[in-house]
Amino acid sequence: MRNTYVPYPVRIKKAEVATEDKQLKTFLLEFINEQEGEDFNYIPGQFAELSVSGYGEIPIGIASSPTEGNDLLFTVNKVGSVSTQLHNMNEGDIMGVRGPLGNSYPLSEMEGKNIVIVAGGFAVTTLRSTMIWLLDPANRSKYGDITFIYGARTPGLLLYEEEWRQWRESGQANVNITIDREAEGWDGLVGFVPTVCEEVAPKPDNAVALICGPPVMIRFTQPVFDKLGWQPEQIVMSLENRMKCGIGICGRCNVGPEYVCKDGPVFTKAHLDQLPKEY
Amino acid sequence: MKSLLEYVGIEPGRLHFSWISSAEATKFQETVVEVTESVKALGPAKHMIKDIRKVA
Amino acid sequence: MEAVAQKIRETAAKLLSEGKVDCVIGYAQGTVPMRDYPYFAYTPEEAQNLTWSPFCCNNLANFLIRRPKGEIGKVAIVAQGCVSRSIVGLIKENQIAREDVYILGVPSPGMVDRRKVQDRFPLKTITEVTVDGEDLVVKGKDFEERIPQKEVRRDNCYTCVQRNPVIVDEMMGEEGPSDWGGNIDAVAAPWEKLEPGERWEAFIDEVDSCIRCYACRDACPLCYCHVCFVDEAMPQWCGKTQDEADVATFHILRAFHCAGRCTDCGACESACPQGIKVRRFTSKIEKDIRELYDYSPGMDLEATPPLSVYRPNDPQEFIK
Amino acid sequence: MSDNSQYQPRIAAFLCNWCSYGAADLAGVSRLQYPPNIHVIRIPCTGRMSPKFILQAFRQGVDGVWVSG
Amino acid sequence: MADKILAKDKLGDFLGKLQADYEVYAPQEVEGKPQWAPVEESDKVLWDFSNTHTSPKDFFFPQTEIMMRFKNVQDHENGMVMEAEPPLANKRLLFNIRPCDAKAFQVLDLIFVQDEMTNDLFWKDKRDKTTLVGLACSDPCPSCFCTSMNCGPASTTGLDALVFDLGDKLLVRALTEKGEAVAEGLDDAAEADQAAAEEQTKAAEAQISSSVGMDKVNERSVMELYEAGMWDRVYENCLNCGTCTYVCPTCHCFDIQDETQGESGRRVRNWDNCMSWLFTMHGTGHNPRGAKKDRVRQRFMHKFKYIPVKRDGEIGCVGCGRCVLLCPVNIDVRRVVNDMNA
Repeated sequence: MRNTYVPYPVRIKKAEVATEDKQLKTFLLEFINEQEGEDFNYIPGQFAELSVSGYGEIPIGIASSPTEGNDLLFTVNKVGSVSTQLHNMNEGDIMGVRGPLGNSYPLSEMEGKNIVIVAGGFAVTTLRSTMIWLLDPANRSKYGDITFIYGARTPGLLLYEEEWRQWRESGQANVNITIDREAEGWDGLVGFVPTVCEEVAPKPDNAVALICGPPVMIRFTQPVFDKLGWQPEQIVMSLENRMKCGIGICGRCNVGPEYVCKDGPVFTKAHLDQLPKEY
Repeated sequence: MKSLLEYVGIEPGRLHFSWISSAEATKFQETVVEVTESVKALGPAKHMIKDIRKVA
Repeated sequence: MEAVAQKIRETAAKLLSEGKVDCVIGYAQGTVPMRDYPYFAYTPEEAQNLTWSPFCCNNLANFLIRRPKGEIGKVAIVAQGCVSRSIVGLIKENQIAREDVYILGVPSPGMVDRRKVQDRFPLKTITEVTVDGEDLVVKGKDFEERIPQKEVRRDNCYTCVQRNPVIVDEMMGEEGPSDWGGNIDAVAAPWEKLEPGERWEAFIDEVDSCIRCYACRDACPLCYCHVCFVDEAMPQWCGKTQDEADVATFHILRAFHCAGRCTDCGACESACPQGIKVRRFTSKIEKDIRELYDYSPGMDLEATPPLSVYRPNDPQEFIK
Repeated sequence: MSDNSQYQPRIAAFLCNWCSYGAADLAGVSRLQYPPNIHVIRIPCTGRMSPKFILQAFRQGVDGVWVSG
Repeated sequence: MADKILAKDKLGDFLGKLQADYEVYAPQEVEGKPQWAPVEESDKVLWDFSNTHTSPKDFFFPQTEIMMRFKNVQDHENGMVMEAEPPLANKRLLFNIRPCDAKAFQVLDLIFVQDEMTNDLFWKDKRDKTTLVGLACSDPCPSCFCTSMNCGPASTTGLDALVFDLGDKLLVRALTEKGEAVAEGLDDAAEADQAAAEEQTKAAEAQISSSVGMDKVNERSVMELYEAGMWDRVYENCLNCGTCTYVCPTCHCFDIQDETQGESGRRVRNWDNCMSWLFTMHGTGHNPRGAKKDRVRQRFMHKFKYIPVKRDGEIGCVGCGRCVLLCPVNIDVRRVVNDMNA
């Protein structure tokens, strides 16, 4: 039986700085043993532990979609010792990946419904995964209208620009990208995510909203959705807490009885209302 | 610090303090010799080393 | 003893009902023998739970600092000699303001080391211990015995040089003789007697049962750093494993951080679940401080701590 | 380390930028010979020195520590 | 399964035989305290003790456990080597383990081994290779409250065999196949001996003086308990040290750290505890359980509400009473649970 604490070896295929403040870097990882890549079955919303030998592991949401092949995409914020070391690594370097971990967005329950995706800052990662998955020809027809709302502080901090431009052009989704303040060369929306949500005003009928972003954004987006008549059951959020084991044992990421790493990270708003606010 | 380390059993000759002005190149050289000799006389350190090869 | 407890209750109730303080920190009787615990009384009724006994082994000064600012206004605190010295230390380190603390002074009777009592009845379960004058009455399932308190006091209480509080707002009993007559310098730093070659072994032998629970640190009124060096991750000074080097680093550095500040209250030793003699490290440092600088922490609000001031005649024999 | 005369200790030397580090520099310029066992760590001032540094050096396996202001 | 009998003076032979197949450990007097140690002489094995000073959980979940070793090797096809630590070499037998401690392992089994992903092989390997022979409690101490925690002085959960101390002889009750293997070759017990064992258990149960109520804790919702006013007082004198968690047989939180030396390194896990401020600290500086109150509440809620909710009513406490005795500030779990239940 496989020891789930031992990571799969992967090679950094591509590593590029993703934002102008150089805080975010996007890594494309390829499995060294092809079979392991085949067996790494994940669903958008799940995360993995990126393992840098000698430094430790960090839980990061998977930004790629299983529809894109076996390579995994991660966008990592430089915060602690592991992520700093990861930022120092180059293409061709070897590291480890452990996963896939956690639950996922309820993609099958969402079938037949309209979907609203709200993302703020670099929390967009697992939602990128979701968008790619939804827009895949094999899946697109199963879902209704797709609205994508994404905001960052400045244009230079927006991730995956090429992709959301393409989603917009393809007309398969209603794509709304916003920045906090006016900036030179930006002709798109300006304003905070909650304000844009108010303007776009997604209808709650037969719909599901996936919201992921910094706590401030969530705090102000919540009332907007309430006002538009959304029920807590329709709102799905993704949490993050400090994690170590990633498999529901080590005891630090729990929010009440639920372990964010195993029972989460995805919870409905209705569920979260029943839990302590320990996140 | 020196006193405490000696108290728990680190040999006195392993830790040295000195004052050398930037003009005292000779004193520097002499002190290096002295420190090195002192540590050499003690042999390799046995305590306080974190050896990860050991099975915990 | 009971008279002191009664006085504490009365004074606490008075202070609380007059609104002079918001809270009285004292001790209440514990649920297991020989373990009276820190208790916070907010109302005159709660003040009736306060007690005073030879089982009050925690240093209450600890609770003056480890709480978010503003959560609590003015407090009264029950303080014997060592606790008052810790309070002096905290005032000097600007952790608390003198006017925010109302000190209910008590002469220390010398606290009982419950491990010494337990050691008299190896593997037996003690169900009840009561104080009867100078004796303890120890009861278990099939035994009952009297032990003179003076045989089972904590080590630091034998050599206490300051049983009466240094600073006080109101005394809760007659001041007693100031010290127990033990000579701290004779027993401090026991390993100095060992050959240098034997010391490391003695040291490791002492700490090898350490479970790194940090009770010694957390029970100590000096260890108030927001991020302790053992918790620092970038860089990591002290590994988190049970390796000899990691455990040794913790104990050496913790002792070192208390240099010139430790009042020898013994809270660390009383807190340790494994019975490690933590004072073997701190007593060495404090002995050095006494010898080098002729200074004992917490005795005087005006004195300058030796390690925070430079004097041209500071000892420097260790520097070449 | 079979032969003790062959034994070369490793010594971490914490040198003050303004004093001993300068002296080391001068020693080099003056072509003074000294043993190569010391590994110099320049610190901005001996006031930066911390007992943590000494313990960390020992933990990482040095045989001696030398602090010089 | 039939009860067997073993004369106490034959214990040496009995344990000697077992030592051929197992590493045998039992509580013995170490530094004046009952503690676990390898059995060298059978007459050192303790019979009259309340419980070991610390819990035997480190047999399965050592305080420091190496998980894997790694080495960066350029010529290896993977560019580096990552190797999990090898499994246990020998079978082990814990003799005279108290039923409460054994019950704790059964609770931990539910957490360490859940499904394909949550499958802690380090834990499982040690569990599989260890046989637990329990010693029924004949003289519970005043801090025990096992009978309130789905456990008891002669509880058999988690054990492979249970021994009753009947003075000059021992009644050995095999409970599993592993236990049968241990009891093999012993004579059958007489009915009178069985009756004596029953008698002893009843007497022990009656002797347990503390009980705590769980009925209202079970009824109340997570949020109702979480928001209860009692937490405002429980945490006051807590030092936030880790004593209670490290002596607890069911506390199982850990931390994972990498350590390196040159090119090679190891990944180790160490016990960690929810009392630590660092435990839940995010990289961003946000801390979901930043206040002492949150952390103290977490420990009790986890044991008495979160685990029961998730694990079909199993309680994350076995009532061994160690934390009651060792807490430096006497935060008595019995009092806390009774407050939760009030």
